[in-house]
Amino acid sequence: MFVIQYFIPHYPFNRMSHWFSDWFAIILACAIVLGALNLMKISIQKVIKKKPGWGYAVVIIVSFLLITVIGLSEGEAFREPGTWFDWLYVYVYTPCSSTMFAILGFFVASASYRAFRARNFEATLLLLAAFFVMIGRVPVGDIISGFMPEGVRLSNLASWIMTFPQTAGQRAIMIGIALGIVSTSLRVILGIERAHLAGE
Amino acid sequence: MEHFALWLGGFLTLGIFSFLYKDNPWYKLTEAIYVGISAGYFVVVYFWDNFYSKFWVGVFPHKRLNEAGELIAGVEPDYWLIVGGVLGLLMLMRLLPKVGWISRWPLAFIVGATAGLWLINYFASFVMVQIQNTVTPLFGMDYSASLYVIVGNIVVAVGTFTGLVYFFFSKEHKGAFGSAARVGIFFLMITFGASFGYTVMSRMSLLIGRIDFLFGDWLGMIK
Amino acid sequence: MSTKAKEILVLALIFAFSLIFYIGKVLGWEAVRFSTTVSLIVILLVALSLLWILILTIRGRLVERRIVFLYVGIAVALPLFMTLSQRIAISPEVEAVYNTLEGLPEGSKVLVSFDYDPPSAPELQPMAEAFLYYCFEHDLKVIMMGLWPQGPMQANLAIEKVLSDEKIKSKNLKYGEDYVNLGFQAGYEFVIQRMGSDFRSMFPTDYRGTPYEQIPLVKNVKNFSNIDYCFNLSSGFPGTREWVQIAVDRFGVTLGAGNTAVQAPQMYPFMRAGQLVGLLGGMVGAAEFEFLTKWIGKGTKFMISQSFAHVIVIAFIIIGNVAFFRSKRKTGLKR
Amino acid sequence: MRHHSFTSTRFTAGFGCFLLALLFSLFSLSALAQDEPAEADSLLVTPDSIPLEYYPLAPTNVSVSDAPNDAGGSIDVQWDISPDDVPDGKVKQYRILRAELIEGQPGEFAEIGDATAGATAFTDGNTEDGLDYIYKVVAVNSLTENNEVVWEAATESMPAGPVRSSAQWFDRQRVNALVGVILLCVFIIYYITQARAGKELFIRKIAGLEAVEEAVGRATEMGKKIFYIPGISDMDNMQTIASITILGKVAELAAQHETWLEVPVCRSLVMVTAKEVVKEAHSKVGRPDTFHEDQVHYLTDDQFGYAAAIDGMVVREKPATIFFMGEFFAESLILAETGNASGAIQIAGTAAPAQLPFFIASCDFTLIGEELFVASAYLSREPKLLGSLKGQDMGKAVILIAILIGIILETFDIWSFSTLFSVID
Repeated sequence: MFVIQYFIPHYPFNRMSHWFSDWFAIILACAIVLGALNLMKISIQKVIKKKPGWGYAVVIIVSFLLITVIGLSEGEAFREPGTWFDWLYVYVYTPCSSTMFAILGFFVASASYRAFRARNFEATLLLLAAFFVMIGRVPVGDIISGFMPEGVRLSNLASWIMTFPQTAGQRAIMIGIALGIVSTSLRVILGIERAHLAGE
Repeated sequence: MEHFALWLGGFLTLGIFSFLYKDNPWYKLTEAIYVGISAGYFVVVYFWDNFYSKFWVGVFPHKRLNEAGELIAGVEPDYWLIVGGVLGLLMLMRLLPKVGWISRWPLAFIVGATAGLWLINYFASFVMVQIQNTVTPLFGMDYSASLYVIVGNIVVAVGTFTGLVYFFFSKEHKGAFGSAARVGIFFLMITFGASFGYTVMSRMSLLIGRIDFLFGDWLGMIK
Repeated sequence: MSTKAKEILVLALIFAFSLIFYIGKVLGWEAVRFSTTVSLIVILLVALSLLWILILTIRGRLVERRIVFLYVGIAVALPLFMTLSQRIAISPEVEAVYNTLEGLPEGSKVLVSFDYDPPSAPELQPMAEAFLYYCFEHDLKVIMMGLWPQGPMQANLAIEKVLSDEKIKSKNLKYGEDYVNLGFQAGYEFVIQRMGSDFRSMFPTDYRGTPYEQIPLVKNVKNFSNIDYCFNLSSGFPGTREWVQIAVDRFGVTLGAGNTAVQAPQMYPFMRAGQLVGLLGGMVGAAEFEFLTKWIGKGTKFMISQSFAHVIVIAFIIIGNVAFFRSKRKTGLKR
Repeated sequence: MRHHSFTSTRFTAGFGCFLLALLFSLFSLSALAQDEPAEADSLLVTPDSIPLEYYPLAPTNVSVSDAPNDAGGSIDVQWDISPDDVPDGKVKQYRILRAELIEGQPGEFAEIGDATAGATAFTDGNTEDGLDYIYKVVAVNSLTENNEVVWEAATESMPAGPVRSSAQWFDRQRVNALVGVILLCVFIIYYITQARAGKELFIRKIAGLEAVEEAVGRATEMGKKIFYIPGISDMDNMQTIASITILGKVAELAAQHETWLEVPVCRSLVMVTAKEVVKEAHSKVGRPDTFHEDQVHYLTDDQFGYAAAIDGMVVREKPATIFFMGEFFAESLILAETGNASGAIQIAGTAAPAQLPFFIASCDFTLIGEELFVASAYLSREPKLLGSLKGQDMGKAVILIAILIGIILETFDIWSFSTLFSVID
């Protein structure tokens, strides 16, 4: 049905993806209750059985209940600046998620230090491409290669790698993935792949 | 309050950074706060955005009045949403062990619909358009392209071609086919390298932003 | 001293340091600034210590990853205090965005979708500011929206900053006529799809609650066909890819994008295919765009740190490879 | 000057005139007069008396038609630009007016939209199917100062229409996509039937999948846990669905070896599904007793909250093996790097191109892109699934041939092959 709607703009087919999005959103809202209960159950078990680290489980429970109660009691406008929910979002949630995100800066460095080695030809290519793009995309690159004529400096090289070989690789991956998805979808629709329906 | 908020931000930020040194109580505490808060955050957001705004308001629309206090027509309740509500309810049946199996229906619906939607969208946007754009005249529209572009076009064509060859599963990579697949791997590797380079850039930017918070917003050492 | 004691000492030092500077901030101390000479000395010291690590590695002693972490921290933090001038080269992708904008006549309607949240703000916020600055300066009408819940908040932050600029202030721009923020709508890519037939069905009111049909700027905007240019600031899903797939492929809008650097490489095929007209990639893209629009913000300011961090990462890749070749020689040439 | 005394009013008036003249000449200079008298004289024009020469010529050839390939409710309006629509010319904007045709008589025209100078088309997306409409396009010249309109001069075109909008039953521009999908389906279904008939199908070795068994075995030997991370997307994502399928196979292996498989998830729906799948796997190998509810548990929907929690779990529990299968975003490296530092064997698979380099850098084996989707066929060796793989490969072959032929045709300017694949309206 959802395949057909792409080709037929006429009612009711043009409404189908809208329905799906709405229904999915509603199902999600119900399902998260299951997830939250699961988290609570496991945390409470930890506390009751006094497993190692149960103190932290208490913190999880308290902070979960805190934000949930505040958020649900503040009504529809819970996101407005000035509400307690917003305060928690801005001063607790945001610093945590931003820092988790920023910690990647460190990991990216240690990963390249450890893993990017010219083991063989493929690895060397990977290394070189990363090298040129990294250095070519910041001002330092052009300072280093400033003696060369305009047009063959590192920044141009970086652009060239991005525009041509990089595009080719991306495209191959994209077409491959698309075919993989189409074929998996088809298997699901035809009922060949039915692991997700376990227990039938 | 403002002071407390900034210190709290600093405390949490450093708490997570301390994980880089090793796992420690400070990190564990921050982690627990983060997990609890974020889980609760999503419960609240889903409740208001999805359940309330979509379902409740959709089925029982607010009576919108105009300035004169008359009812504005046009906001009809959308009864189709009830189907979603029922599917959601079936999902919740999982809480009752006896009828838990019924939650498979909404799941099957989601998976099936997803498969259908993705099938066609991916085919159109990824396969069709990408082929359309690989198929270009190598020497430009009127044979006027510069050497730079010609070489580039050839590289793109060869790269896409060999890259796809690598993804053949039902044929052994031997002989000419094998060498094509190998060239394909080279292109994939360059792609990964390039996107790695870009990611380093991105991650560093985020880190800079965070350090800017520590020294700038919190401690006021940078203006 | 035991490790435990050392750790506690370091903690205490960090706390004292924070406290001193925080009190300093409250008392209104000046910002810390390194002069060019001091900056150069610091750079020299860092370079020397890196050389020392290289020598250690050649001698056969591998540094552990915490040292790498330490260097990254230094490379990012110290340059924030430095004053160095730098030259910024403009890449064709960024120029394409700028040229498209330049080609828009006065009064054109530009739709900007803010699809990111605070964690990605370091990269995308400078772009948003420079973009809005350009639009306001050249009398383009801006319609803002968000597919991420926090997007519209980021939009408001950017607007506030740009409107405080003297030049823009003097234009006396009015909310609702020159720019409008439609707010957030849940539903991921389906929002774009529905906007294709009717904006109003997705945004019955703007973020302030004003009904759509009462906003002069958008009351005649039915769908994408009334929009002259779309710009998308994206840090993930839903983002530029969804805009390309739906808004461009299905409804034929002209789309430009600002992306985090992670995402940017995936957008190049779309750009070569003409589905995307121009791309600002990461903080570097932001700095380039700031240079073009003459709105000098954080993108440019952070560029020194960015360059530094890259150099450090490359240095460690080189050190890693030295270690690798050294060990290879020892164990014989095996593949 | 011969007069000795000026009254102050006369002086002021005279000075005022002088200033006005000065301003006037300045304006003329700055506007480089000849081209646009309209701009130059603007100060003297009031809204009531707009000289005739300020009026632009009307746009011509206005045509209207039902917008194609849509669900109805919209009409395309097109016109040729006014001869005065030149850079810095007399046209600042076009306005589109519409009237309903009731019993052959046009009703009142109302403005329904505007377009910038130089535009030649507008889509009115607000029509009711089945009603007749008439359109006019108006060229507008105007002067604004400080965001306030000082004066406006507009000329209307001849009316065009009547026209009515309607919905189409088939989107002709998408025939090519339909043909493509059908072709692919035919291939896949053909090979599936072939496989069912017992035809032996070859599948090349995929290192990452070969290693699955060994990785599970290692965990058993070491007596440690296995972590399976099914990505951070929900069940409406094909990668998650593919991942759940692989989870089924891994869970079977783990159940056979009696090794504890732990699946922390970040989406409730995935939790529900994964629980079913793991349970099913346990009973499939005859060990339903070893299944434990808490093997699959939910953490948080938040991307980085999830990553932070898993990091903690990995460092504290030190699993022997970690699988990352599904769609990942930025957290991929946080997870993989921490896992690597803790010494686990890691097998990753994702179709998120941005994350692949990191998995390649930090994991022992990585399934690249499409390989993730063939994993279920590979691990199960079920003929039906293998058949669909073969069909998929045939699709790829067709694409390769199409690219080859297309490039040749285009390069030698024989035929514009690429238009075959156009899906942009």
